[in-house]
Amino acid sequence: MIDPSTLANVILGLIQAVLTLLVAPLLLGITKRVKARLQYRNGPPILQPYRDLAKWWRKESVESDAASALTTVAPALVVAAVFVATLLVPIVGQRPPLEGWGDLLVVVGLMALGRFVLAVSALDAGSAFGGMGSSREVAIATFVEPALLLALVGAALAAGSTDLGAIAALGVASGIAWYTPAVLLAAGAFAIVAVAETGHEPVDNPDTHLELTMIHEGMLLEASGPRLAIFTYAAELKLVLVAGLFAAVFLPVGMAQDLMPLSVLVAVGAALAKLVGAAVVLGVLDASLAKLRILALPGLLATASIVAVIGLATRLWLPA
Amino acid sequence: MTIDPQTASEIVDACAAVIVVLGVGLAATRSIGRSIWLVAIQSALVGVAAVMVGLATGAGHLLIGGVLAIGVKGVVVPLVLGSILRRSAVRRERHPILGPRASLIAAVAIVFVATAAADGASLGASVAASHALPAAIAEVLTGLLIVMTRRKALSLVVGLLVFEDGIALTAFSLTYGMPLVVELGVLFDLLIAVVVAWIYARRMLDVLGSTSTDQLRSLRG
Amino acid sequence: MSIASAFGGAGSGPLLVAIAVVLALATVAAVAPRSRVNPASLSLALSGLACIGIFVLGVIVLASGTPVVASAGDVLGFALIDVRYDALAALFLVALGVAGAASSVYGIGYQAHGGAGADRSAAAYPVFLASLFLVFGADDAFAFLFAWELMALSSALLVVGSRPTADVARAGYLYLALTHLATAALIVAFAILASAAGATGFSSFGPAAVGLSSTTRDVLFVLLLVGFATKAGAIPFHVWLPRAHPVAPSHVSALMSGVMIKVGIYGIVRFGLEILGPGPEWWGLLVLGIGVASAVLGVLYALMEHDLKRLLAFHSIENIGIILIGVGVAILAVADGATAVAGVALTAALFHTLNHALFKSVLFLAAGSVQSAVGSRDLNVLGGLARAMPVTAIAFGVGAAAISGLPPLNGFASEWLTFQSLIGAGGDRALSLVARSAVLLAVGGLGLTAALAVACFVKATGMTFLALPRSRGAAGAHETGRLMGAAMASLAIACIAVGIAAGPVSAAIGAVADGLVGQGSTPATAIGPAAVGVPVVGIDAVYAAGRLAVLLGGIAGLTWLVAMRRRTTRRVPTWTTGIAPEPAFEYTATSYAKLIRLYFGPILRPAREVSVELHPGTPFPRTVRYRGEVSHVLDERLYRPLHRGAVGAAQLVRRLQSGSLQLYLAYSVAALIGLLLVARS
Amino acid sequence: MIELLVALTVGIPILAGVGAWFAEGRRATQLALGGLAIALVSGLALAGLVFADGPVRAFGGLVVVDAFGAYMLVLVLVVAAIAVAGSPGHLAHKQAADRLRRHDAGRYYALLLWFVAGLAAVPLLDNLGLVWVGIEATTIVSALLVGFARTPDAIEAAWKYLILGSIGIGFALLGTLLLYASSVGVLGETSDALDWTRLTEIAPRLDPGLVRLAFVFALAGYGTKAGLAPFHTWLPDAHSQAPSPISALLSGAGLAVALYALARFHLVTGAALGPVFSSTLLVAFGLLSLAVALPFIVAQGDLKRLLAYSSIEHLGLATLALGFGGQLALLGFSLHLICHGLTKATVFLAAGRLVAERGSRRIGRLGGSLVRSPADGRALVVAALILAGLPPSGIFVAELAILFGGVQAGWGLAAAAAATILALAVAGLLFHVVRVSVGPAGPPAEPRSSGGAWAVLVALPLSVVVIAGLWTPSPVAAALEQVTVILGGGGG
Repeated sequence: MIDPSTLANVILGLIQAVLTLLVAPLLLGITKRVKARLQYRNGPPILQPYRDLAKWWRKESVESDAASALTTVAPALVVAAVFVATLLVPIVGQRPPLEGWGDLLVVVGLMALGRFVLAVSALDAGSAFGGMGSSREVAIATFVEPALLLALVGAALAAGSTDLGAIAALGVASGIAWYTPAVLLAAGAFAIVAVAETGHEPVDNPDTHLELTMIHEGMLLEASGPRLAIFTYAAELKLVLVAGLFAAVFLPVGMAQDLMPLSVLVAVGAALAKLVGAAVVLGVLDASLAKLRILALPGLLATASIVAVIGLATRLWLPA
Repeated sequence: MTIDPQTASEIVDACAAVIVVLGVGLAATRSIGRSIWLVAIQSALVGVAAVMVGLATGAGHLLIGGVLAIGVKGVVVPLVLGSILRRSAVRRERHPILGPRASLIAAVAIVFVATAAADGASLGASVAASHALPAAIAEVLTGLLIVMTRRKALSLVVGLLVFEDGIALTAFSLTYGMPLVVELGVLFDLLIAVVVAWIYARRMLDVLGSTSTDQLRSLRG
Repeated sequence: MSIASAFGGAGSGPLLVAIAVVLALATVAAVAPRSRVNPASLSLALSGLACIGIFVLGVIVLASGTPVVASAGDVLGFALIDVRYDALAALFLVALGVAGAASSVYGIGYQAHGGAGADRSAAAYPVFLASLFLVFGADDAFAFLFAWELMALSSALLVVGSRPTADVARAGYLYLALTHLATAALIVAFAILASAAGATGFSSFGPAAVGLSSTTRDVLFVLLLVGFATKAGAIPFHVWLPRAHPVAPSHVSALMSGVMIKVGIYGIVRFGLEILGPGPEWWGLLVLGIGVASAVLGVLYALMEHDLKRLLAFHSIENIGIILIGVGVAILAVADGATAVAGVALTAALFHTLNHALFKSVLFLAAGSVQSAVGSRDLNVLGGLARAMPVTAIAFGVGAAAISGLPPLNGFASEWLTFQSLIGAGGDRALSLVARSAVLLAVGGLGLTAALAVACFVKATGMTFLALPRSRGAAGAHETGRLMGAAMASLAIACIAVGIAAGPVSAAIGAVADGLVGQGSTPATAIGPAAVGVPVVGIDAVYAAGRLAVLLGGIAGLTWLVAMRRRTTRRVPTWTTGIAPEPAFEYTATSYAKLIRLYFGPILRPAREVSVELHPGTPFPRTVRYRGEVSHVLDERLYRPLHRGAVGAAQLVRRLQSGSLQLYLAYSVAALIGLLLVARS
Repeated sequence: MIELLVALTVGIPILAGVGAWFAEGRRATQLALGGLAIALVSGLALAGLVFADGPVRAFGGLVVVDAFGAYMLVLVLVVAAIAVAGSPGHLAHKQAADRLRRHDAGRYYALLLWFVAGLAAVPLLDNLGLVWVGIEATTIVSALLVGFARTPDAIEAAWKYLILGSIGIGFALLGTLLLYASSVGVLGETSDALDWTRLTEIAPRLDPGLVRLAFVFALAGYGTKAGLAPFHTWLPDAHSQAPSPISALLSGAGLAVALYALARFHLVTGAALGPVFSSTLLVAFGLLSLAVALPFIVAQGDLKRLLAYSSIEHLGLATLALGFGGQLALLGFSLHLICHGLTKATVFLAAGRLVAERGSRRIGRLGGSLVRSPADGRALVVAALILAGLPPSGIFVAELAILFGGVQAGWGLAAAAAATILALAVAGLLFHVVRVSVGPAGPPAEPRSSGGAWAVLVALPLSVVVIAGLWTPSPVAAALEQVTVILGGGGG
């Protein structure tokens, strides 16, 4: 007989896993739909991403004859890294499905793993676009990662723990008091880098295949069939991850602690609401913002780091 | 004959006085030949002083040392130097680094400095500090002055000799001379030194064509 | 003292003797006349054997917890060999053993493959190993300096080799000269400690150091830091490193980068932390600053390199920086009595030291294979080697992932601990606000470093092993020798294994670290399923490397099976807008780093010149030449002017020897007058 | 017995020299080698006796040899052996280049032997006046040797050496006089009033003022001979222009002997005034020499001058050690002086051969020597690494001992400065050595037979120095102990 809290955690974890896996393409659809509407277009149906994935999945796989075995395994590695990362973030339940397997630093590390594999495999075919996308991805990441860490560390200090479950729990417990200046500034910083991390305007344009502008799509240019499907799915899953991470740390509301049907329902609803909200916001951004020149990005992203640092400073230097 | 120490030191003082005058002359003159004979006389006087003191105190080693000094420094050395002088074309210190008047003034100044220094010198009561000490110091300094301000090899040797005379005189003024072995050794070394100088002066004439030390500036850094 | 009498009590005495004998034999073998068996190979094989012995010794000491003591050799009453291998030393012995064994095995194949070091200069290799072995255990100032200088000399000889080109000779010279300057600082520091202690034994230094005035202690700390940071290649004392490491034979580069520069870390921990004990906060802040600067600048300069081994050399600077961050936090925390944090920080530092020894060795060895297969280290003429040299490629890939700090490999584990220590210190009220702010800023710096490292190794891996070969040499390359492959593979596996076993490993290291910082018996740091927590101000996160690795592998494998098995895969030329693909279309190492070069322009101050040559009478270019280079601030703003100034001053002083006899006399007389005045007064 | 040994050690070289003067070619060589062999054996025997059963007196107190003297004797004779053994090769090359007159070989050996005799005599004498005579004699003889080549440069060097040396040595004579005066004040005009044995006994009763002056003059005088800055100006010229074996002897033994005389004055002064006065001056001038030598080493274009300045540096270090005092530093001093002698003598021989083969002493034109003339190139590199104080070598241990001892004796700052200067000097020295050994190759070398004899001649001293850095046999250790005891003022 295993103790109920563990059981609850396992079940909530399963629910979260299924939910995230199912909902990921939907978010992309929503984003695109919102963007289209704001541009007075009809836009694709919300479920289009599912159809795309299915279509690609059925196609044969076409690889470059210059490519090595890496090309074949890369997609699997990327999606695995991202998915495992989501399992370390409490989205439905208040404790992460894989509680005790890793903290926010591990989440960041897994994101880096995914980025590494993707960027390397983009060089495999020897296409100029792959190199371009890859180099841009890693260059931008050099500004994203510090900001991300600083923002999360701000929250971690507030909670006295880097464990996302603990952070979320403290957030829930302290209610409105959670939103100290430090945490608010950290949230701001995180929001900025989240856009970059998920590849939306003003950093990247998910719809373009114009070599001058594309970043993420550039890396996928040589991918086709099931590999393209997996890469795209990984990208969609990453949006869930980032949104979930943001929600867990800076918007910890409505998460379930037990298996009471009501609380589970509330939790699922809340989770969905947060994710969809994120998708909508991104859509709005896509529609309303122009893409920044790639040389102007450091300005934006460095701002995030600075905001985060100010957050830390307020935590240290302001009388608590 | 015997002379009491009092007189002995008077004799030494007398010689010292003459030696100082000669030193000033040496500093002033530009003729190398003259300077050679001046230094010869000077050296001889040091020897004479030694002999006198030797007679006075009955210290045999002073007699021997003095006689040898007269022989070596007063006779042999001048002859050796003279032989080079005869070979070399230039027999005057043409462009000394310090002109004759200037060196004259310097020499005189040296005498006063020496006197002052000797008075100030804390040589302790142990020594019967005679008046020869200022003269000795003056000669040492004059020797250095000559070596530092002349260009001709011979003049440098002359300066060296004056320097040596100064030291010898110091020996008398502090302690009536040094143990005989040392005296002899010093004399012997001095003699060889002059001979070697003679050898090199000849080589300079053979290889470089003159004894002017101005060509001797190729080794630098 | 005779060798026989040296091992009273110590159980591992025979092992020590065996190691010494084998190394001696290896040295002799190298200079032995060429017989049926190649002397260099024999020497290397023996060296490898000795390294295994060293590894075993280290493990024994760690397991038993009782130090191994020995001493031999006697000059004027000073023991030249006077070693005491305690737990701290044992950690470094383990690193030395693994890296040394692999490098030796690799070396056999390497020099058989026509690589360098196939001549008498190979005799320096066992000596180098021996000096490393001695320096980690030295328990006496003389013995330490003896081993230390021997290490410098032998490694310099290995760098220079027997038939050096002018550049190689210059690199070796610069290395030897700088490390010798650093030694001067150490000599003075040791002398001060020795005169305070009245003995040259390190055991007596600790008590003596306590009694010294705070000013003296500060001076000592700075002297020691300068001395050891130079050996470690930390910025701003790094100039020799990127020059010396690339030109050495690769198995030597591996040892230098993997182990030798760690002697600097060892020294800072041993003397700055253990012997000097708690000091003012600024000691720690200084080390922390050096660490951050080395980490960020090191990786930035590495990104700008397209010489594979130079790139790796700059990464050594980066990793030394990461290690120093840990050490700095430890010193800082000890200064404020926060021993728990200090324990974590020091564990992180020592753990990363071990990890770096592993992955930097494998990277250098792989680079060596690439060089001997292609005949060049220039990323811009490599490429497409993955299919020709799979073992090398995979080994390099693992090393790259590890050094980029990616889970679940060993690099991530130690960087994770470093982050934990930073956050812990940042939240610890025992530290001053300034210290906490600095520590938290360091989080950003470390994050930046990690991201840049990812960028750099994506570049290095991709440019070397992927896409189309960029030169005939790269096209004709093929895998190099079994031995070399085995050496690389074993190191790569070690990287994975240590990464997965991060829990127990870090627990073991943690015990040592806690002993050094005076933290209680309970290991302050244990990561992995076993322990429920890192008691750093309540950060109870747990990183279950093993389970994560399994899960990752499982999901990835599953996806791969489902997606790729029994699929028809069509292989076609890469789509290059319709024309036949050429290597010329690919991104080069230079172009790949361009965006970062521009982003970090203020630091790198890149200079580029493009010269276009037109076909006569037409607007069409015949050739376009591009030259781009970044300027190394410290080299140009600090060292070059310093060197110029020094030589210029020397030239001026030489004028004093003007050749004028009269002037010379004037010097003498002036000096004499001065003396007389002294005597009179 | 003692008388005989002394007579052999000093007399045989003189006689052999006389013989060589009139001999020619091979006979002269044989005379030189034979004479020196005898001197070496008897000298070592004498030293052995002294180390075994304490100081010895001979010739009615004219000769007194204590451990320090014996140590110096050994140093002189061993270095002399290297120099003489290296001479035939040198002369042979001159012969080949036909720059040798009929009697030159004989004259060369004669002067060389007399030079050796003078150097060997100095540490045996009790009377400081005679010590002075001996050193002055060596000055004059070596002056003839320095100018042996008869080139303009050689003549210039010799001339400067002669003049500056005589003036300097004159100062030393004044110093001796003043000391004599002070002791006469105590003992009266006795013949032993200048014996350092007596002087150390009666030191406390000497007139301090006179002793101070005496030491100052001795420092200037013997400092000139020992190449202490700023009295060193003759040294680089003489050591670089002299025939290489002579350079070896001058650098290896000549300087050391002058330092010996200075050390005797230092001991008397210390006994009279307490250690502070003379020690401070020695430390000051040792440091000054180090500091002055540095820039000339860093920016040097001439190989032999480079080595000469390195000698100044090392003698400065030795003087520093003498000034530091204290068991450890003095132990370092005694080890350092002889190791430096051996190494410097060898490296001068190697450099001489290199210069002869490549026809230039310019470092810029000697490049690639490791390839062009491997034997000498290798010897140069190894010796340079030893001189740089890298282990394993006696110099490494000695330098550590000196620096540690300095700090221990309370000279922390001086030791720190010395350590820094030494390291910088190493950087300079190695820079030039790298250029010579593997730098851009200069004009091709005339291949020259480097026979087994040459290999031994180089390998033997260097390996001795290397071993000295790994292990000191107990008798050697004991001998050095005795030397340090004497230098520590523990007994004369």
